[in-house]
Amino acid sequence: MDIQVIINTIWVLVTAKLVFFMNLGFAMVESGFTRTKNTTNILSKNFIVFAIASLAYLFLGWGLMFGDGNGFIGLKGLFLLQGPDNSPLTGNDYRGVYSALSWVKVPLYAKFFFQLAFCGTAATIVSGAVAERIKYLSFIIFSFLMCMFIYPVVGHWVWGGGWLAKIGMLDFAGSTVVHSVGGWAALAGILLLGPRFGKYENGKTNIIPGHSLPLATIGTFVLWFGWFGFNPGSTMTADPVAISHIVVTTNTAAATSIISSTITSYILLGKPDLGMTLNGCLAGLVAITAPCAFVTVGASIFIGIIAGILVVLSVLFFDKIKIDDPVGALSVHLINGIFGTISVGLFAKDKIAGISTGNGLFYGGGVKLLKIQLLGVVSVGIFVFTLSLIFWYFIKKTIGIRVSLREEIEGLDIGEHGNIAYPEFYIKKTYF
Amino acid sequence: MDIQVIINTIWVLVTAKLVFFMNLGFAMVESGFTRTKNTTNILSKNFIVFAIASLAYLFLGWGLMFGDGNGFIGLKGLFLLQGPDNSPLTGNDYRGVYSALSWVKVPLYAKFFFQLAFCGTAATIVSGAVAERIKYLSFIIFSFLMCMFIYPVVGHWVWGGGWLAKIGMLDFAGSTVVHSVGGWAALAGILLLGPRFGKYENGKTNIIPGHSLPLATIGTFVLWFGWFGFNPGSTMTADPVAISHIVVTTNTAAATSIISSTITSYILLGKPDLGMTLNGCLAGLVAITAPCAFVTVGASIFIGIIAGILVVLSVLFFDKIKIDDPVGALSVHLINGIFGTISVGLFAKDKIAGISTGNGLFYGGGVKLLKIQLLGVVSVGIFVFTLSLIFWYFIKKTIGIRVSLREEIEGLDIGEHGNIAYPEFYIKKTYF
Amino acid sequence: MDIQVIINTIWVLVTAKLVFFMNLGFAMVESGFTRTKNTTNILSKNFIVFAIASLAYLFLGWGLMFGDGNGFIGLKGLFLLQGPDNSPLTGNDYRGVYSALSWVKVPLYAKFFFQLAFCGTAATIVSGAVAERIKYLSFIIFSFLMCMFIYPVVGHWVWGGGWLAKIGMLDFAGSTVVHSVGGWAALAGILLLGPRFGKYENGKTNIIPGHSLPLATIGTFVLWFGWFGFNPGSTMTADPVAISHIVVTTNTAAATSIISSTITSYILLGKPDLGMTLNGCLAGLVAITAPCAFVTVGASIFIGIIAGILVVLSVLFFDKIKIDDPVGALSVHLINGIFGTISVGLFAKDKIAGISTGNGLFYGGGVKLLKIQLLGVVSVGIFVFTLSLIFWYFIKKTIGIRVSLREEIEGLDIGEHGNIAYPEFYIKKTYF
Amino acid sequence: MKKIEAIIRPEFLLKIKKELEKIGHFGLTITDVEGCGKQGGIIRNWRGEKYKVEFVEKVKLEIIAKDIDVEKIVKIIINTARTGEIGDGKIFILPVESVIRIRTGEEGDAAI
Amino acid sequence: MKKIEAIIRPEFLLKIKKELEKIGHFGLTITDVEGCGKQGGIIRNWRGEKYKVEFVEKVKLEIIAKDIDVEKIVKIIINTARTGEIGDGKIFILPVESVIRIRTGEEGDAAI
Amino acid sequence: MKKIEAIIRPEFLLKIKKELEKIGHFGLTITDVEGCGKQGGIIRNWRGEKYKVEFVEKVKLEIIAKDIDVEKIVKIIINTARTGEIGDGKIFILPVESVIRIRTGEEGDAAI
Ligand SMILES: Nc1ncnc2c1ncn2[C@@H]1O[C@H](COP(=O)(O)OP(=O)(O)O)[C@@H](O)[C@H]1O
Ligand SMILES: Nc1ncnc2c1ncn2[C@@H]1O[C@H](COP(=O)(O)OP(=O)(O)O)[C@@H](O)[C@H]1O
Ligand SMILES: Nc1ncnc2c1ncn2[C@@H]1O[C@H](COP(=O)(O)OP(=O)(O)O)[C@@H](O)[C@H]1O
Repeated sequence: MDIQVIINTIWVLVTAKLVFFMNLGFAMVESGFTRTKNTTNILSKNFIVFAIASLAYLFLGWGLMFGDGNGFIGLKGLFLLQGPDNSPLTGNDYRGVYSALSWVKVPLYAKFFFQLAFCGTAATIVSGAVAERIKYLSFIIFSFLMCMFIYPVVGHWVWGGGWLAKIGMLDFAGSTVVHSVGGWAALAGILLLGPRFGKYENGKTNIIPGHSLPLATIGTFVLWFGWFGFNPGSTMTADPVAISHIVVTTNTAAATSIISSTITSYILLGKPDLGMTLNGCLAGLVAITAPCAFVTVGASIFIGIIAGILVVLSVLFFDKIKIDDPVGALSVHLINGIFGTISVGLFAKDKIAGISTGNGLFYGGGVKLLKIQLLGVVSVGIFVFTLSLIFWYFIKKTIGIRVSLREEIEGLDIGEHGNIAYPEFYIKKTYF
Repeated sequence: MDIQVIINTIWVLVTAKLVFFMNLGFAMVESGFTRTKNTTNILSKNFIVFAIASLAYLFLGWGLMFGDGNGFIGLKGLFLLQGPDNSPLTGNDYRGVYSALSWVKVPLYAKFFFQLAFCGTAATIVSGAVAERIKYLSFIIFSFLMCMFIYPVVGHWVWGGGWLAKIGMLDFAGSTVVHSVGGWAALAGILLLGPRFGKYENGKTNIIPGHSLPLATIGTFVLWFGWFGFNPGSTMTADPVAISHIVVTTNTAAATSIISSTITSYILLGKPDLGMTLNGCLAGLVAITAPCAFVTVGASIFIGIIAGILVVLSVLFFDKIKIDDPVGALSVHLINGIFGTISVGLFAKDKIAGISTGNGLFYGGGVKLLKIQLLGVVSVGIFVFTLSLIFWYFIKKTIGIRVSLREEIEGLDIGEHGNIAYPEFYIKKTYF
Repeated sequence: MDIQVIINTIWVLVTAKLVFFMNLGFAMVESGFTRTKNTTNILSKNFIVFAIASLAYLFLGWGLMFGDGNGFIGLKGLFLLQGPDNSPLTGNDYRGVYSALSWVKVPLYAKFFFQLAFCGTAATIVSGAVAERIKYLSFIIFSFLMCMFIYPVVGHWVWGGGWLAKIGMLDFAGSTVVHSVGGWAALAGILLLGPRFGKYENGKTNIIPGHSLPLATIGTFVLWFGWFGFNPGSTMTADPVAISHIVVTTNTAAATSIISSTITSYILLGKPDLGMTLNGCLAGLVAITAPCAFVTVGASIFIGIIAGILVVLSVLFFDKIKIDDPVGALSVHLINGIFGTISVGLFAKDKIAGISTGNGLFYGGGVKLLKIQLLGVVSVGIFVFTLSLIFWYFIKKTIGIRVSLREEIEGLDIGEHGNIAYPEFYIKKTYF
Repeated sequence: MKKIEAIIRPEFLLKIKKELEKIGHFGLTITDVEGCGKQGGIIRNWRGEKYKVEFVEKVKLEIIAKDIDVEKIVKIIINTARTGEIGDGKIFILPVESVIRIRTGEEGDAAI
Repeated sequence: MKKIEAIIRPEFLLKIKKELEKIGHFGLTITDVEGCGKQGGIIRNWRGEKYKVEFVEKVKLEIIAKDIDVEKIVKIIINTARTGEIGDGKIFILPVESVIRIRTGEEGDAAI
Repeated sequence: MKKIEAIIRPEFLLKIKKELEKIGHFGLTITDVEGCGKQGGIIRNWRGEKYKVEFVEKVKLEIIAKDIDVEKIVKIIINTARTGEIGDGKIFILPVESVIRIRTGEEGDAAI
């Protein structure tokens, strides 16, 4: 068999496994940043969500996203990857209905598994934002709908040969497709759910600290590690120059964002705050996700710095407007997903890692690319936010989305699962 | 050097590393599912067991398993891989005494490390089942014997060119060779050890919850991740179509098993139980281990569903017959190892991922393959269970296998190690 | 593109990612081995240190280490990898200023990221040794200086074509370059910091146990896993025979060291001590790091055994001379880094994995190699220890290196970060 | 002086504290305890099976008060911590012989 | 009414509870405590060295009882919690002035 | 016999224990408690924002002592645990009616 196919397949599968592993990262960050009384519930959500994504994406999501169709959705080979497809053949030899990925020299199932891992990520982002008050079943249903419809449709627009791809929107590894989509869906959920009991009382904000910084740190390291699959893997081809470049831009943006978020929190609080350092790392990674293959290492330094500042201010802002996001998912994934996508329009340098993109604003390319990126951000935002609102609303009106107040006070672990996470430890009682 | 050798070696080593990493997964699942007072002990067992396996398998295990010999054991190149072997040469060029793996185009040490990682897995399965009452030293001795004799002999039968291989038994990545072997050895140990103090009292079963669901969740995610080495790595060749296929069947079975075990526990308890969701994931993975390369993705959906139901019922069943398995190892590894092996006989579809197997019962192949699989299950079961009983009995009669009652009540951490796992935390006292 | 370049790049990047992942391992070992009241601080240090390393090594470290220059430092292409370099071209085709790595067939950024991961490891070693009393900012500054100057200079000597490389010193993956360098820098820090409050009182040593053995075990497994990137990755070339060999020597030394440290602690304490088993594993890994590609698997057995004994005695020794190293970093990284480097001179067997080294003392090569290794150990020791002392002293005299006694008693988490790691758990008060 | 010991449901602690502050009483000490009484244990699940936890988590409030304040404080606790369902807890009043403030050495009512 | 405070070994708690139930007494409150006394501390290991933990884990049982029940309860505790080895613990009896059930407001013996 | 209850700063516990040993008193029981009083709560940070923890961690020392030892013990506690800053804690003295050693059944002063 073609040696390039073998090598690509190894690369795609190994990086997909790293992206899969990010599920552990999300589970730990989100449980570390919330309270013991809801730990079992959060672990349950973040564990089951990849199973849900696997089935939803297998049954229909993949087809909607990569099936040949119009500019808005895939229409062929919709169910269970059943469309004809003779991958790993490519180019003129390709015969099949998933032509948007026909350039990728790997077997169909390798493409599928890689893309599935990304779909799972988008869904798991929602979990943290709606934590500590959402019904388990309602979350499961929303995740299913999201992986089956919302994510694939946007994915089709940008990566599946849809209208945004056609006008030239660039989102290398998914600042928009994965992270902003997760963020918009989460925002819609938060708005319909309302804040946690006790969070905003008589105009005062009660801070609710998370229960375990070691878990949150494990999670963030695992995510950082996983991002070395997420970004360079998105080449879907073992192109040595591109993947080496992407690894370095990715890591550099994470590094500068860690520093800038730490300094920002230091200035605001008088002390460097680990929670913000961790969120800062993720912010930098989200921001560099779209531009990682299109910008220089020098530019990645600046993208990281801005991401780290943005995430701190954004956390404070959401609290000020009483949008209760227990883990900072909106600040990390939505705000920095948007910023990352826009930053392509600012920092893109043509062919920097071999891919022709045209130059961004700061490299003399004018505002052309920037405008396209902005159009992508806005249209994806409107679509995802609206559709998510509809789905959440539908769930709210049928089975409900929020647990009872009594259950919320006692903890969702008991109410939803009849279980507690640490049955042998003495836990301080919380009063809200 | 032959480019295929290079690529294969990378594939084999990378997947072997993932399998190695499963040791962390087992350590976390098993300590999460047991009590704080025994945490140091369980961590110690699960940590040292890979060192024990490394030495036992190096000294003799590998030779017994892959050395040329008769249908029952290897006889050549027994000790320390000292047999002549000119890997990575293969086929007619191969000169050496490990001809069962002479088709694998990688250097000898790569073959060894990959197989060692599997041997270590079989041994670590036992640790959880005998937890919270076994003497540390006795566990070490049994593990040594298991990795040196029990596992390699069965391995020889199925993967080393032995009699089961010859009659055509199919066990792609080890539902039987690894998981059932671990399960049978554990069952023998449990029977000689008896249940934990206080578990079954006056005809009543006292439930003993584990101390940390976050640890158990970390462990299960790590195992799931590791399984993406375990199953596709068992090709030992970077065959793009096969490995892509295996990754997807593996993940799909895990996903459906997660859902079916969660629904089953929901029906039984009125609430979805995270412990069962986690066990369900492992059950699906164990079940798909034998058939992963031989069945369609569609079939993997059903294999997973059945595995998830089986594991819940099996946990309840073992408790009913007073077989005390603290972590559910028998239900996961033994029962689903058996089911997975049998499922090959039911669901196999010839050449689905390139390997010629004949069809299983449901694909019109009749009961031929099914009978062979059953014969494999039964003969391995009898052999491993009997030999394990003998080894356990021998240890019991010499140094003893169970700690004193006082030590069990106080916790093995103090008794066996003079250590406690969480010295700064307040821990609720348990009364048995 | 040259297929070998593609394969090498995958190998180098995948192993570099594993080395990166070791940051999680260090964070967990070090926080598990220290007290809850300092957990946030240790996590913060071990998290931010890779960001610091990324920037320091990018700005100048890489250039000093691999830039063409004299025997002592690199002088060309110093800043931001800006030197001309046409990697992945090699040999006569190579044009550039980083000729020490011109034999490596991968793009420049792949070389950089791999080497960065090693630099980060050296820095993170210091964190544990100075834990529970150092100021956060002072640690950050020292780490920055270390990654920018100390590590790169030694790296230049041994791996960057400097004077030790020229006289034939062999340090395959960095027992000296990474581990001893970290160890010496840590020792200098400890001496200027002094022991933790309460550790040595009226001639008595108060033992201060770590707060979580599960975290320490997670960490050690992750490190062991990461070492399968660290050692075989240091080929920087996907050479099947070499990497397979290295994986097995690495694992075997870890295994025997685990056993020997466990037995030693058993003899000394009457019980096998998990903390020592974990440290033993790391000791074996550090010791085999220099010789992994130069010795037989048989020799790795002995190297591991010695490492395991050394680490136990060394921990006791440092406590006896009142050098307070909370996590045993000196015993693991410094002592076994030295031993590993020397063991090359003892056990090297020419061309065992394809690399020509000459034989060590035990293989009839006389003391020639041994002397060179000793010279390397001593000169690196003097250089790193002295320069580190100067840096630490400079920091001490300006912003100070130690927190106030009150802060130390209350915990650095509150004092340095205004945060605690486990806000919902009841924690036993410590009295020093 | 009396010692008032109240075993209450944890979720009412903060409310009681605020009510006490309103009448000018600030000093109190709390301990995490577990209790049993009329209220049976709690049923939980574990890997497919149900089990009962015999003891229910409560908070013990200890307040040293001047004799004349006791009644007021008791009333506040009763009013704030009552749900009317089994498990609301109890209040015990014990005699105290003397009280000393460590910081100043003050004794008696002045030290409360 | 009296308050019986018993410091016992944790492993006997459940047995005592069951014995008390047999004589019809259900109400009790437990606290995790640590103690020292004749029983020295415990020796533990840590990375190659031994150290002594000064305090031993115990459970404190608090039972408010009618005067006539005190003797019976004390007897049960002594009989159930005695091993004869150092560290079995102690029982203290304190006077109680009044008891109130929060749920109903009942006072005195009726509230126990 | 009296029961001495002292609420102190955790860091002084070991020192007090050693001082008590010097005068020959070995028995004591400690409990982790949280308190509030004159000392306000503690300010902490969490992901970019500050918040106040209402209760401060303290240790409760319980010592049953013979009447004649009470004064000595109180003095030791005061001298060892005083920093002079708000939050040093308090000592309460309660009457005890009887003490029993579980191991031997001894009662009264002999059981202390
Ligand atoms: N006799 C007693 N002695 C000590 N504590 C008691 C006693 N009776 C009740 N308690 C405490 O009060 C709590 C509530 O009592 P319970 O009988 O369950 O409900 P209620 O107070 O509503 O009748 C118990 O959990 C226990 O902690
Ligand atoms: N004078 C005392 N005041 C308070 N608690 C005490 C006193 N004496 C003993 N205790 C408690 O009783 C426990 C057991 O006492 P100890 O002297 O060790 O054994 P024994 O009761 O068998 O003589 C101690 O751990 C401590 O908690
Ligand atoms: N009236 C009281 N009842 C019970 N505990 C009290 C009372 N007053 C103070 N305390 C305890 O003593 C501790 C210290 O009291 P505080 O008023 O803060 O300082 P100080 O004792 O120096 O005046 C409190 O945290 C609380 O645990």
